[in-house]
Amino acid sequence: MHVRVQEEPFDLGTEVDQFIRIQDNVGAVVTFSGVVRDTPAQDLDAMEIEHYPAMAQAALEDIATQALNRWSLADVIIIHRFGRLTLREAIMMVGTAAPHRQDAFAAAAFLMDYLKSRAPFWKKELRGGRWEWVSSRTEDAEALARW
Amino acid sequence: MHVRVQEEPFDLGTEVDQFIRIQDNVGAVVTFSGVVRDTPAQDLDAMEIEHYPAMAQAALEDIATQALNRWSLADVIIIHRFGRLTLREAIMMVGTAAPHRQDAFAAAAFLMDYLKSRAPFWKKELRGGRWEWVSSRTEDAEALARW
Amino acid sequence: MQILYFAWVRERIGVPKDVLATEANTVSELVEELKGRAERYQIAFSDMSSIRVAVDQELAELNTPLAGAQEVAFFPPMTGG
Amino acid sequence: MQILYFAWVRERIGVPKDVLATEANTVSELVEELKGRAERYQIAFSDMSSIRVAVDQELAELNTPLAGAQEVAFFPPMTGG
Repeated sequence: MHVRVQEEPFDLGTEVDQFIRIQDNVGAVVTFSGVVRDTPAQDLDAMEIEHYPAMAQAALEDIATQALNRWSLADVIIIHRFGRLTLREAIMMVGTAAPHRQDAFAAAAFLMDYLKSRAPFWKKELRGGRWEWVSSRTEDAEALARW
Repeated sequence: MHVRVQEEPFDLGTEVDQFIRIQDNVGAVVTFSGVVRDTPAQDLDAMEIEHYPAMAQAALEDIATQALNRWSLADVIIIHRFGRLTLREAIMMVGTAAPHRQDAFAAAAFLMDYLKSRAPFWKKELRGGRWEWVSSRTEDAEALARW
Repeated sequence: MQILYFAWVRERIGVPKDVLATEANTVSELVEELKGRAERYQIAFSDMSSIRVAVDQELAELNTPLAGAQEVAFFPPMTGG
Repeated sequence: MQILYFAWVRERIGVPKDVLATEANTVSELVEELKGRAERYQIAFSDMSSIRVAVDQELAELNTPLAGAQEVAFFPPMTGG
């Protein structure tokens, strides 16, 4: 299990590559990456992610452990950034490695649903010179119900 | 849409990186990679993938088009190898880029289910000096029913 | 006890944390106590359905007991990922 | 018409392809015709539930008509991905 909460940008390709390289005997690897995208009005200048430092790492490790207990997985990686991000930068990634694809897919979707509603990070967007907190989506909270 | 059927190995990290880089405005990228894994008896020496050259590219493009029509996706990539592969090498990958994660996840799982049962590739394993065709799994054919 | 605030809860209250001695038995009682401190707390906690809470870095509920707790954090619904 | 064979179907029949003029109206009729050619065809096509077919590079069924078809391929269930 690899969990990192960091301010520095990370290179998705490098992380995916390394994650696969350290696996011993898996048939399937699924990765998800969340990327800063523009607003419909195309006025996004920056994103700032606030986090709860004392809780964030432990919360992500707990979510990863739940996934490892629930599916037949060889490994899990979660990287989540905080601080200032610009358009197209990777916000976070999760990766799951498993003998079979169904486990890898289900665990990655589970990790994302949990991360969205249970990991202590808050996004703020700078749009046309004004900072605004991103609202949580009702569907994200509801997505947990399926697990 | 990017579809490649090739004999040469490909570097998963590089492909994932490039796929993300060419996207304009997506929030979510999901990738799946299938990797050659050992048999339970740990006697796998090599894998050989036979394909139907005149059909393979078109079949993958058709599956990618179905995914693009069905979900709100910005882009799809499919790479599938044929020929001789060794342990831990990437057999194939799919990638989906979308504004929202649910579309990216569902489309990637759909692509894999279709690829497994509808793309003209056949795997053969060299185990302890003997070549054996990999049997299709009933669950793979059944997996199509959910779409 | 340390009380931490994040995101717009922190902005409305105006400070990232308070340190206080409290006899509140539950998160709910603590919220009531905080609301008595100043109007900005009342505003921040006016709609508790939009507030989430963690006790000692674990997600908790309004009726979670505070016995032995060192740190309580209040924040909006999370928007990570 | 070109008839292609892949994977163990190719191995059992012993050649990767046949070129023949046929009056078969459907895939099924073509299979019966092929089975008449030699025992190895009979063996390869003995259990049609484990055979898949494509007509002009599109997945097809046993009752798919062959009118105008240029290429028919027979192979086991696919194991890509």
